[in-house]
Amino acid sequence: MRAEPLHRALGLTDEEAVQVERRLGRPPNPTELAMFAAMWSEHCSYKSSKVHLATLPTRGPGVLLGPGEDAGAVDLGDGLACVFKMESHSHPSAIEPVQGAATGVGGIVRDVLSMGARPVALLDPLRFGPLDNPRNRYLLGGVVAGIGQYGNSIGVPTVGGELKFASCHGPNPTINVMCVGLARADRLLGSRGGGPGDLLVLIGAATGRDGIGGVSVLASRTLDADAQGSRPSVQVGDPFAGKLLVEACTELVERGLLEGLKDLGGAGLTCAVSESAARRGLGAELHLDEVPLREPGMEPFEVLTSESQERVLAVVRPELVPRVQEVCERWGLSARVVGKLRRGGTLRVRAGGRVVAEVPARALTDEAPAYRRPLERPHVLDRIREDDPAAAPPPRSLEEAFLAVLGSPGVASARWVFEQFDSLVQGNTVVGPGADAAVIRLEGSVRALALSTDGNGRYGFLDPYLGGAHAVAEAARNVATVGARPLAVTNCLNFGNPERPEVMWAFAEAVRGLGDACRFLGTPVTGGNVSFYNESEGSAVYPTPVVGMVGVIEDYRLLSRTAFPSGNLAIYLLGETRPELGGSQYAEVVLGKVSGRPPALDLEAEARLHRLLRECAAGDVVASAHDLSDGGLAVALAECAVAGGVGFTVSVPDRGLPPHVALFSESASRAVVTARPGREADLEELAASHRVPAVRLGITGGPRLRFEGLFEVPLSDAIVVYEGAVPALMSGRPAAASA
Amino acid sequence: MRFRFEVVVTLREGLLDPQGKTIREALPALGWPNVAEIRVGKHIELVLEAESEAEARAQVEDMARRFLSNPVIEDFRVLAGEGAR
Amino acid sequence: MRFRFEVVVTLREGLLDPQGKTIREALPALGWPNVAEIRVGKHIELVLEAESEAEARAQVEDMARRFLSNPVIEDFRVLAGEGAR
Amino acid sequence: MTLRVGVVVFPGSNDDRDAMRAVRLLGGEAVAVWHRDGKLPEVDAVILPGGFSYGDYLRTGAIARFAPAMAAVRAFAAAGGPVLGICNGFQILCEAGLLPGALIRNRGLAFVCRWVHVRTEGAREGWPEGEVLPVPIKHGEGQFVATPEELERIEGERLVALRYSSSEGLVDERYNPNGSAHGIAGLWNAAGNVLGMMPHPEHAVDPDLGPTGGLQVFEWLFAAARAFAGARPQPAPV
Ligand SMILES: Nc1ncnc2c1ncn2[C@@H]1O[C@H](COP(=O)(O)OP(=O)(O)O)[C@@H](O)[C@H]1O
Ligand SMILES: [Mg+2]
Repeated sequence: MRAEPLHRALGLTDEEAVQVERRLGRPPNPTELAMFAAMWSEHCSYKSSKVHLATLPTRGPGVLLGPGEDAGAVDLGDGLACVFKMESHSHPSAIEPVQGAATGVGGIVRDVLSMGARPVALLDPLRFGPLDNPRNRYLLGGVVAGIGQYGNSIGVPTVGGELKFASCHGPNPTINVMCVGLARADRLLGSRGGGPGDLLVLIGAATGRDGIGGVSVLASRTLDADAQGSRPSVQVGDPFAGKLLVEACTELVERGLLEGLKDLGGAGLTCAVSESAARRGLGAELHLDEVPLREPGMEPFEVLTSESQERVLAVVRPELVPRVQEVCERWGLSARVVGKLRRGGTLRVRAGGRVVAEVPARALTDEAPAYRRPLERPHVLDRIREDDPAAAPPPRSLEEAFLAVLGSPGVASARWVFEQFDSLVQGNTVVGPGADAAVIRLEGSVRALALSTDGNGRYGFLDPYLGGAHAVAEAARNVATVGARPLAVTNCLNFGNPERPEVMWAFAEAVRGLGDACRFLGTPVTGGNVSFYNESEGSAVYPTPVVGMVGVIEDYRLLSRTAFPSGNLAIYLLGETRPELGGSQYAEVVLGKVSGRPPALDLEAEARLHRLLRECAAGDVVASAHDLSDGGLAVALAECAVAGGVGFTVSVPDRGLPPHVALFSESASRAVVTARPGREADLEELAASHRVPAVRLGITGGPRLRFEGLFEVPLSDAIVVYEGAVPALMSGRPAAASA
Repeated sequence: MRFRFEVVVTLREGLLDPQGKTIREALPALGWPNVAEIRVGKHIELVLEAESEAEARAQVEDMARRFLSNPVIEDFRVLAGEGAR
Repeated sequence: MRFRFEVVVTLREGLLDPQGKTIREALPALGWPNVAEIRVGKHIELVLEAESEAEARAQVEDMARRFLSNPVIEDFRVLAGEGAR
Repeated sequence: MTLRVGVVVFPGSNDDRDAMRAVRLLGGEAVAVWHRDGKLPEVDAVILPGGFSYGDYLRTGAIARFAPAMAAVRAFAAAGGPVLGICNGFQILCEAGLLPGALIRNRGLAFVCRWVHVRTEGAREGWPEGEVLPVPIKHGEGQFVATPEELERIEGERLVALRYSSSEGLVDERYNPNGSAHGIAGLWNAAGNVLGMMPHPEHAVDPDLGPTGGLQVFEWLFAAARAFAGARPQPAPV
């Protein structure tokens, strides 16, 4: 048998190899081929997704930096910018959960850092297979430990995220992480600053053989049994070095010593140098002999594509280099001049006194291939979508159904996870994990950021367009519920193999849904990440778009919280309930099916609800507010009660719906609120003026959750079920709910 | 009979050892400038019941491979059981 | 010359070892019910420059006592340097 | 007189800014002290802040305690200056031998970030006994351990400053979040001018952000700082 041609071994197709040669006007040498392979991998080039992502709304009055930079940025007023981005670290986490998750945190933090921002918050949407499987417990435990190890050590609070479960995530855990930072708007470091003659300074850790070929092998080929073979390319994170980078980079930015900064992530130096050059319309000279190495005898291609963590590349005016080095030395970091920007567009790499690669920088970046891959709607979907869970007979016992839904791990409290994260460091956490949105105050002001991440894989599976749109709507609703105005969106799109037309169809639909919702709600997309090839052993993840929303609240002292604060408050349901159990938590937990159509989404109604919730908070009309999502009204009421330690008595409005449908329907655009004493009429009036239906359900108080005429549960039992579910599963014992 | 074993778990060659690196870089300031390399691993001491030393060792090897070490990033070695006690 | 040493740092007898305890409690369910004791410590490998093995060992002992272990809770032992390399 | 409180910044300190903010909120002046400085500026009290100095590598506080600034803190404490070690600061004080015992991995092995209650003990100026303070903890290595003899001495000399408790002040294993011996959350040194604690008082001083159990700790620090400043020979007038 003849050996596989080098380009194929590196992950390039034959056609791509031809393209490389055409760009160069000659055959590439192996080093150059490795650079192209790394840069043209799906992970770095977005070659399958680009044409779709181009349809997303990315402009808006507040957008300072859109997609294309390491992270996007929006204007917060008062000279402040919010920098934020979400990314996936699913593949590395499946191989080594602790290090995979840890390095994921490190990477996203450096992205935010690279824009000149100080990271102020992390959120971590997580998706695993069911916890009755020990391997899934091992993965969840490891991922949480890894996020904690890194996030806690670097002093950035982890304030939110998601914890969801589905069988498809067993072999393909989906690990996303979002970082939010703050910068002075006039100090944002795009990739526009600097020019020819400016020096490239490599700051941070030495370069080892970490993740060599990791980009193309680990991230761009379907994960499978032979992932065992790729084990040595696991990267180990060094949170301490990461922390030093945070401090050194923020100091360099504050002192105005940098023209630009880039994280070294996928494709390592090759990516950082070629993008730094190409985005400025320049070329560069790179001297590999100047790169501090951790291991002897590294080949040029290894140095060029190594993904060693805790490194950044700064663009510095020559006369400022000594001052940059002085700051780095203070923080115990190496800072070495490794190259220079130059006119002409060529990236020339030298090692051992000779030129080892010479390629147009743009050929690696902007001129990477873009594919319009075939799309095909999977026909099995039709049958699954026809199977409407609302048509199934009601449950034998509403009470049992309620406890089963409340205690299902995707609904139950994620406390087991988020108590392992420092959510308080930096001293600005007004609302931490466990709420609809986290609230981080802007130091020295009463304004605050509101942050939420959301996605619903079941909806994405049943209708990827709605999956995308709902992710945006729910994230915006969470932010509006605390009283904030949604500003802008980042996202992570988790999908299977894009070479399969069904996967690509779902992707295109999800992006369309995401874009439509963002356009309508006025929240542009400033960045994000695409994670393909989340499939193995023949099964792909649900099409799962996850949205990270940033909002602003004008006075955090007026924010709304989930918890019922006391008894004797009137409880209202805002929004309209329809018989929508398609893709619901109830259908999955009680009926054991993921079927039907996801709830409809009327973006007009959604936007009206958001405005209402905001005015309720600002006018101090409500004493609590919580939006409805997984598990519908029943779960939302229970969460308010558990959070406040205060029971309730409600009568569920029938409106022609069977009780179980009224309780568990997941109709969108709804929230439960309690009125401040004496403000009931104001609330009703306000709701009417926003044309949001408001129904008075009952009253808070007492030690029980009472659904009049249906069933009641002691609050203490609800607490045990809600708080105890995940810990019980993680300990390998059966959950209390099923007892 | 009871047998005692020691298992040493170390990070695989080539992988970054952040602890070792940080300690080595700190040592000169602490008065030990002459340490060239330092790597930090785990040391696990076990006492177990078994019929024979061979059986005990086989079990420890198995445990070390499947549970005490993480083969993705770590190597291990089982050290001479110091015998029953 | 370069000398290699290994330092083993263990929690002092009488102190509860939270890691060891957790591992031992997990073992029966994993199929190893016969482990009576398990303690987790650190294994530190050093390579250092010195004039002689004796000098190197004295330094390692000093480092182990004053820095690599905490005498309040830990014991240490310095293992045979496997010689220069 | 505005009291000046030095906050030592180690590589890896995280809650240094938070401690400085708390000092300012309570009317003090906060001064950052760099770990490489062998001399403290003119200060009336010192805080060793929380975080992960040197990544907690080897052992928590093991590397930080060799910092030049720690020699200065040791001298400051020996002269009677008040020193507060929070979380990693507590760990460093134990490593440095300024407080007895040590802090090891939590009983449950996992990092814990949670609001807890602690009860005050060892009454002294600015520190009433029996107060119950709501404060957050956030640590992976906060299990206080000491030899039985050492524990006996700690109890005998009444060196316990804080124990984990219920919101009513009941000390019981149920409320012990990390397995600390005798439920110990904070300790005095024998002279009573050095206080180390795992909870984070600096995150419990601002009513906008939650309960304010940390105020009590800063009241002690400020009272002790005032007394120390008063007793210190004043610079001669020029
Ligand atoms: N992995 C996680 N890390 C941190 N916080 C989490 C995580 N998973 C869930 N949470 C928190 O638990 C709360 C409930 O999550 P979720 O049910 O998804 O909220 P919602 O329905 O409002 O979107 C949120 O505050 C969320 O931030
Ligand atoms: Mg919500």
